[in-house]
Amino acid sequence: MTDFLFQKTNGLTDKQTHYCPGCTHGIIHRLVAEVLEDLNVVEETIAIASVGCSVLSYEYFNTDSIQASHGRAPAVATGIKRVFPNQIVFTYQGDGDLASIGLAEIIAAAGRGENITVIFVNNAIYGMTGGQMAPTSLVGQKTSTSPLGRNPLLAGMPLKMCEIMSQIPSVEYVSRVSTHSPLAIRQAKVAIKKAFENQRANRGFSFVEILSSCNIGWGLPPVEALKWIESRMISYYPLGVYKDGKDLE
Amino acid sequence: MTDFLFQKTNGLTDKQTHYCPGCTHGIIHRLVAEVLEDLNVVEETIAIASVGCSVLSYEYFNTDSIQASHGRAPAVATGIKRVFPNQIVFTYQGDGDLASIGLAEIIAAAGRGENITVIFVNNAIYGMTGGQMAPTSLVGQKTSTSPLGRNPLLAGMPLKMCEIMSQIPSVEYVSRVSTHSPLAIRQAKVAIKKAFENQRANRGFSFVEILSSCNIGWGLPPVEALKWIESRMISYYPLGVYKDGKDLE
Amino acid sequence: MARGVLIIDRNRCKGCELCISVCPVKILSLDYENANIKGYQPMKILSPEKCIGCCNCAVICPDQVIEIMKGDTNHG
Amino acid sequence: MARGVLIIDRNRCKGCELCISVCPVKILSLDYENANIKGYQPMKILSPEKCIGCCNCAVICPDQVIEIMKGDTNHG
Amino acid sequence: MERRIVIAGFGGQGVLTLGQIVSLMAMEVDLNVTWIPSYGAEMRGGTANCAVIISDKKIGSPIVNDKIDILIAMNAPSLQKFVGLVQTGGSVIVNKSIINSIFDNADKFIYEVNATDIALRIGDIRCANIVVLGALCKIVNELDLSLAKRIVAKKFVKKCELLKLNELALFEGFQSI
Amino acid sequence: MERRIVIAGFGGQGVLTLGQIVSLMAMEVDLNVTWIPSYGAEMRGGTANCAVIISDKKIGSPIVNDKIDILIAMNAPSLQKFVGLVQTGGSVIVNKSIINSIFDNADKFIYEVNATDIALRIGDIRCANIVVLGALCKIVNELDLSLAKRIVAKKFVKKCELLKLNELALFEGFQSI
Amino acid sequence: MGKELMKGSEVVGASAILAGCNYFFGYPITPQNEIPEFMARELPLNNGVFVQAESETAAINMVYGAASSGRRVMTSSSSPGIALKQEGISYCAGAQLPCVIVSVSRAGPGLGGILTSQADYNQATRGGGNGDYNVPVYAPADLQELSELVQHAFYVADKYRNPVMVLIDGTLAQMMEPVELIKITYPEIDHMQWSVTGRKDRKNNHIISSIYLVADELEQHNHWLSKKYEQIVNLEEKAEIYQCEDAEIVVVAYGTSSRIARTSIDNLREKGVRVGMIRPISLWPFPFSAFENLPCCKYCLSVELSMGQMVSDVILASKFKYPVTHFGRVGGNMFTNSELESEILTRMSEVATND
Amino acid sequence: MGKELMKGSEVVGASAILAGCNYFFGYPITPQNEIPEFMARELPLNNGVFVQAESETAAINMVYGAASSGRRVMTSSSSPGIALKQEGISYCAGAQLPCVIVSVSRAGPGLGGILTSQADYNQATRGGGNGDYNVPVYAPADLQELSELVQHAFYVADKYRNPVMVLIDGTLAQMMEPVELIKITYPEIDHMQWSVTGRKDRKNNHIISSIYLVADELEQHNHWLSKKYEQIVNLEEKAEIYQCEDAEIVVVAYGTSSRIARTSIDNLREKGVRVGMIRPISLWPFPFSAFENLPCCKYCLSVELSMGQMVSDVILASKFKYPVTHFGRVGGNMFTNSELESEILTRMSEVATND
Ligand SMILES: Cc1ncc(C[n+]2csc(CCOP(=O)(O)OP(=O)(O)O)c2C)c(N)n1
Ligand SMILES: Cc1ncc(C[n+]2csc(CCOP(=O)(O)OP(=O)(O)O)c2C)c(N)n1
Ligand code: SF4
Ligand code: SF4
Ligand code: SF4
Ligand code: SF4
Ligand code: SF4
Ligand code: SF4
Ligand SMILES: [Mg+2]
Ligand SMILES: [Mg+2]
Repeated sequence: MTDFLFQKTNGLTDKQTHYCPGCTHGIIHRLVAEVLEDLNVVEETIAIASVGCSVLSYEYFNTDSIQASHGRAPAVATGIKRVFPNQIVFTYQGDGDLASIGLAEIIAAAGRGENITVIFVNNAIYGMTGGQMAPTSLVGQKTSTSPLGRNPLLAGMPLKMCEIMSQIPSVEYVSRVSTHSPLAIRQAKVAIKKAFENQRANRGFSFVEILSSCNIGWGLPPVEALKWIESRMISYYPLGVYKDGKDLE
Repeated sequence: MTDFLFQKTNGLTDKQTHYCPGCTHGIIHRLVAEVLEDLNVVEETIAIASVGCSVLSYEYFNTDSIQASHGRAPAVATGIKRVFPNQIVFTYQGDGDLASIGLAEIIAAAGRGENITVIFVNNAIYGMTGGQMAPTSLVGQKTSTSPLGRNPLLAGMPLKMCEIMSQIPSVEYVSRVSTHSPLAIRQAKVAIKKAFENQRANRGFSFVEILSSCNIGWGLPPVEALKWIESRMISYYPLGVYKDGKDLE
Repeated sequence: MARGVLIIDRNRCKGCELCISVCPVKILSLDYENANIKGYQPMKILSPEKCIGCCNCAVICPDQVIEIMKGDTNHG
Repeated sequence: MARGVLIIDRNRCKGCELCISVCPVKILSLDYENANIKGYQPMKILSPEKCIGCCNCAVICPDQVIEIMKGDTNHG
Repeated sequence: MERRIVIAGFGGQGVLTLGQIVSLMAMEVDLNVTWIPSYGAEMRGGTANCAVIISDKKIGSPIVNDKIDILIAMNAPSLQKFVGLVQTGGSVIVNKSIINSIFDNADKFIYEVNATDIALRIGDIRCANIVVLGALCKIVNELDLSLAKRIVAKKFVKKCELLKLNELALFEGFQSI
Repeated sequence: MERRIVIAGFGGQGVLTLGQIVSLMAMEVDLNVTWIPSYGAEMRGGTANCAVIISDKKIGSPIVNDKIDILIAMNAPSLQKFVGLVQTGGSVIVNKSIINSIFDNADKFIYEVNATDIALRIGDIRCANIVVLGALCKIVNELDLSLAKRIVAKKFVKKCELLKLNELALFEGFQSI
Repeated sequence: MGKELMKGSEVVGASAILAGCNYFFGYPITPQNEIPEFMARELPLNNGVFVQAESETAAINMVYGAASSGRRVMTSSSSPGIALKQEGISYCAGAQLPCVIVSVSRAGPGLGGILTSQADYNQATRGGGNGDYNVPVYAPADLQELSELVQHAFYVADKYRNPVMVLIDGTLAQMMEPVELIKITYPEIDHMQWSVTGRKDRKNNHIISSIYLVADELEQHNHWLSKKYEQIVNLEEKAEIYQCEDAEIVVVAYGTSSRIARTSIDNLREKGVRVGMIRPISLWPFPFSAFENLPCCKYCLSVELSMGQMVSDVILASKFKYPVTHFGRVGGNMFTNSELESEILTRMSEVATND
Repeated sequence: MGKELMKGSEVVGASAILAGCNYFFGYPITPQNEIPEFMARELPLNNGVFVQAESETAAINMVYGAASSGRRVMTSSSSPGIALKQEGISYCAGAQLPCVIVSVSRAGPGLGGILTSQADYNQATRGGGNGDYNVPVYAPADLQELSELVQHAFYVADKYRNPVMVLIDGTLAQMMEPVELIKITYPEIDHMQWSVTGRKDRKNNHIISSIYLVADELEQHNHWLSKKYEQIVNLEEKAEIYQCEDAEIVVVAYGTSSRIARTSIDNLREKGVRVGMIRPISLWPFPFSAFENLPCCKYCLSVELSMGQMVSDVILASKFKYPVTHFGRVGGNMFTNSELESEILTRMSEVATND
């Protein structure tokens, strides 16, 4: 009998992704799918795809899915979760989606303490629309709408979502992880697992921010892009658990 | 020559307000107006009125004004401030306006570090529409949409805006004050003044949360309502300066 | 004796009693006899001479009803 | 000798080189000679026997190209 | 037959409730009825009013902005505001206790009821609206005092003390004109 | 006179730029011209293509989804995708270096250019598009080699080394068919 | 159950619950606050869910999420709030999600006023979201009909897998009338084939989406939607025709203004004036067929509490066979019967002169 | 300046700057990303301001704020993004703020696809915001005209103190054509009487607002707005009439589809077919007067990249004097000249048979 050291997860369909070569969206998809499989909830999960490069993620997650309008995934998740409180519902959102147009929805859903899991893919750019500045783009980062680099005097300093989310009383769990190395990826999986376990245990709103690369948007080769996460992003977006347990009154 | 110990401010028009008897919106109007007068900027100020009981505040502030759509005052303020960077621009927003429908706009404007002043009137309810639950309504608080009292299992725990705002790197100043007593009101004025001084000195986004009463919405006589602020609100919404000075990278 | 002299814009008053509740010397009351133009029973001052000029009443009044002049402290 | 045996789904590979960059024993490379069905130069393994089965490559691959079986450690 | 009734007063005087009771009474005798509050006023704690239309035909607009048949004015501003819209031959019930305005009453029937005083005397100022209801029963054929009693009883079924007061109020109101 | 040109290839092959150069050339000789990229493809780093129409009349749709006069296929998938839309008597310039597919060419003029090879030989693989431009000048009356030189020079004015390479590429392309 | 004296807003809520709607997502706005308030009170008693959304935008997207389950879901709002829902409604239509949106219109544009208005006819019937889609719109004129149409709206939404709107105005929402709440029985519609529930032991994943990146697929989808809309046009027109057989002048009015109009028609009929009314009950599909048999019609008056929006549908319906003009009051004002009657008489005399 | 080869999106930006627009607020969405990108690059060079808003909703409200200054302000977006702006546009109209909104439509409904489409005709011309308001909508067919109409839009916005929309589709935004950027001179319009600047030494405060709580005041405001709209209808209709003198079949098409149509008409004319075209340049006001002189018209074909939206305006314009039908492709597909020509010939033969 042969044993696998690493095996494809049945949390994903067999469909090949449309992502650019080396895009870490693919890694994050797999991590989420593996967690769903590990927790044995693939068949009770409803994924909420958002608008961004991951708009078609409903073709990859081997679950029932709803494709939400730009920024509103947490509201859509609220809708279906309130109908099926025992199913596992998660949103998968980019930084433009969650930290720009969808700020109200993410904070309000967290405020209500919806028992959902949010996978927040922070790649510091609008990938899908061709590399515009995101709220999370770093100071000095050149994008198609900050051609001279993000100027904090005009566009402010990048938003730190974990720091914000952890200030919301009804939030259960907030963690920031990364995808820049195998070790970071393994740690990311631990956080994602925790976030889904919380939901299964009815502990409430869990939020995992995952630093991710957009080599195309950043204009870097894939391997260089991972280095950019490590050298540039992590210092501004420190990894770690920001919150574990609701604030009680 | 007679001296005044207390004199009406020319920062307000002479128009009588439409507020319910004892509504502290009136006090906050006066404080803002006094500060504008003290700083001698009444004639260079543009007030942004929001949608809430204070929707007509443009009739009371003795300044040019723009009435903004519900929740979008920070975006409107951004628009006019970017045209007139040397004028004083402030928004005057309720908790429904700012902490519910307008969450994205307030956080994004703070994220950009707009050089504006935000007066956030937290009365833990939707006053104008007749007393519905606000994101800031206290746990157990009875409102017309939480007839049995706010249930944190369904509606989450109240949002704490100062705590959230102070996590935004480009924010300069965050303070929470109250209107429940003459002392508190005097302290509130200090915070408001600081918030406008910051703007005048180009220091950036300043945010003052003011605990305010809605005796009608709360179903209490005005004097009791002030006591309710003191006894119930302040313990959940501690007063004080939450941030003074931007986070530098 | 009065350190403060209140000027009351009676018709602006909405009778909310906030001023009354914060006057340290308890010299304010509603005028239960006469409604003002808006139909409210407005605030009135009972013992003007006892005013200590603390301005609490004016500071808390939401409706710009009260202005306060310095009393004739020379005679105090 | 190999602790891990890679099963490579060649036609899924997009040639991003992430796996190559994280293999501690540097046994992975792109196949510069043959493009796969998608037109990418896919990853290939140079010295399968040197694989230590660390799974780094599979863990970082964004495209589910790699599965890894336990090598025949008995013979190791 | 169509009766266009406007009931107006201060916020706390129970004018909306009075309108609803009248509407319920009309329903009991199988008449069509509409009730609508004025919800336009921004001023809180100001005046409140509602319009009730009772008819044996289908009712068109529930809003009464002209041709009032019966005006119930619980305070002076309300009287002022609406009395001009009362049609010739119409009736005005005036809460005499707190209204002493003078108005042109040449072509109308005026009924003065010391509603607030009576209510106070009975023991609860909040009964003033029911006092007026008593009076109304006297001048409107379709609205019968015993019916009023029944409806009021239903409406206040949970508040026993109030119920007895209200019965008294009804009776006193009926007697008062 | 109307020429409907489709230029297609991989993302990095400069097909959009080539289309723009052709458009600029047409402008110089006072022809009407439109250029449009296909922006529908979601797949990044996949194929890219643009359509250029040159005409002495007002140009209708800038989109060329049928009746291609000239197809420039820089890689195999592009050839496959578009060759069926080339009209009878139309021309196909094929980047022979990397295309060896077989296709139905009965009613078309086929020009094979080893564009990538030539570019590599000249010294920069990115010149392959300019090699093809040279060839294009040979088969299109309105597009003159010297004009091409001028426009390419303008377009790459800031990148001197590239400029010289490009001149060479143009020439070699022109000679290649 | 017998008749009860109910407020329009409460009729909306109670009828929705009667129709099996257990999920409501809304946001306060006058003059429809009593709908979410009713739901906040009543739904929990029925094991239902009320969520006060953070905005109208969020509310319609919660509806989108909840409707993906195939259950009956509702939201309500008023003019500017409906404007904020337009993207979400377009999404619901694109993803073919049944749901009911109650629009209580107030006076506009912008913040406008909170009084009654019918100036959101275009907003309701022409969308405002993007793309080719339609939303059936029902406009009751009294509270009994409101109760029926709310239930009907759920049925139509389910039948066609499409959002359906019930359009009333501040007057209908705020007024009380005797209403008998009667549960209407409709054919059962099974949504198991498409609804998102978690895969369970199904083989295929169910996916709710409105994105079609390949033009041919989107075109096919558009044609499929259009076919549904055609079917709705053919089957779902609703109108009341009142006294039109011999009418020389036909008033077209819906909702609150049709109430006033009916009285005026009765009044004028008593005087021998040959006037009638077409009362559109479905605004989309507009009841064009109701105009097919107006043998004596010489003039058509589109009566709306707007500056004239429905009037263009009435002109289309008239096929230019007789003149059509608009009459109305706006800003929260309502025309009186005498205003309307004098307008009708003026138009009547014009027609007579032209004869 | 001479002609330059420019992309539609860049023409939008460059022409706005030429018109004195120094303030742009936008949010990314395909296929109009190149507009904000151009503005982000170019405006700072002109001391102008580019702000990437957090959403389309925020962008239109920034426009509302900036336009309160009386300066020229613009935003742009595409289909679902325009839907999100509807409330804000209604506010701008209500508060009488001049501003320009560029709508680059893509295929819908919902998220739909990113390819070209004209299915946002209703969205543009019927609002979708609340209340009685109108927005002039200009639909250029080539990039030179785009440059002119963008400038014209600012003028019309200023002249009437109203938002104005320029509606193009993905094709026009993405294509390149030779364009000569020519600054058009218009009469100067002074906004000092109402604009918000800080009071300074003025006596009265300037206030921008769309709220009117008293019905009579709002009614008066509505009438004032309507008067403006009437004036616009009377003065601002724009259309090109092409080969219609003797045309038996008239094609009505705007924007991209009119380009295709023109070619087909030329092709058919060569074959002797009497076909012409009305090309609406202003979609609202719809150029009804262009239809007044079609002496030979027996058939009208509304050609759109939608399932049929403009067609109802064309029917209104036809006054039912000849049949009107719709022809189009959707989902991002465009009809070819041969598809259109065969449609025209089919209709032509129908007409002939009926004769
Ligand atoms: C209402 C609306 N606005 C804008 C868009 C265009 N749009 C599509 S994806 C996207 C942003 C994607 O960025 P992000 O969320 O960071 O995801 P990424 O592609 O980087 O993974 C935008 C603005 C849209 N589809 N809908
Ligand atoms: C888009 C939109 N949604 C809803 C409303 C209705 N509305 C008016 S004021 C208000 C909330 C007011 O609450 P808050 O902001 O707390 O102010 P307060 O009245 O308590 O001072 C709402 C929801 C509106 N006018 N516009
Ligand atoms: S554009 Fe960026 S985020 Fe999108 S698929 Fe490519 S690399 Fe990934
Ligand atoms: S409702 Fe509340 S907030 Fe509004 S004016 Fe009255 S007391 Fe103040
Ligand atoms: S100033 Fe002080 S002492 Fe005088 S009346 Fe006011 S509160 Fe009382
Ligand atoms: S606080 Fe002002 S409004 Fe209230 S009672 Fe006193 S004087 Fe009157
Ligand atoms: S498992 Fe480890 S050693 Fe083996 S190929 Fe992969 S990365 Fe290299
Ligand atoms: S990481 Fe995966 S996709 Fe990338 S080269 Fe390696 S095997 Fe191929
Ligand atoms: Mg991103
Ligand atoms: Mg509030």
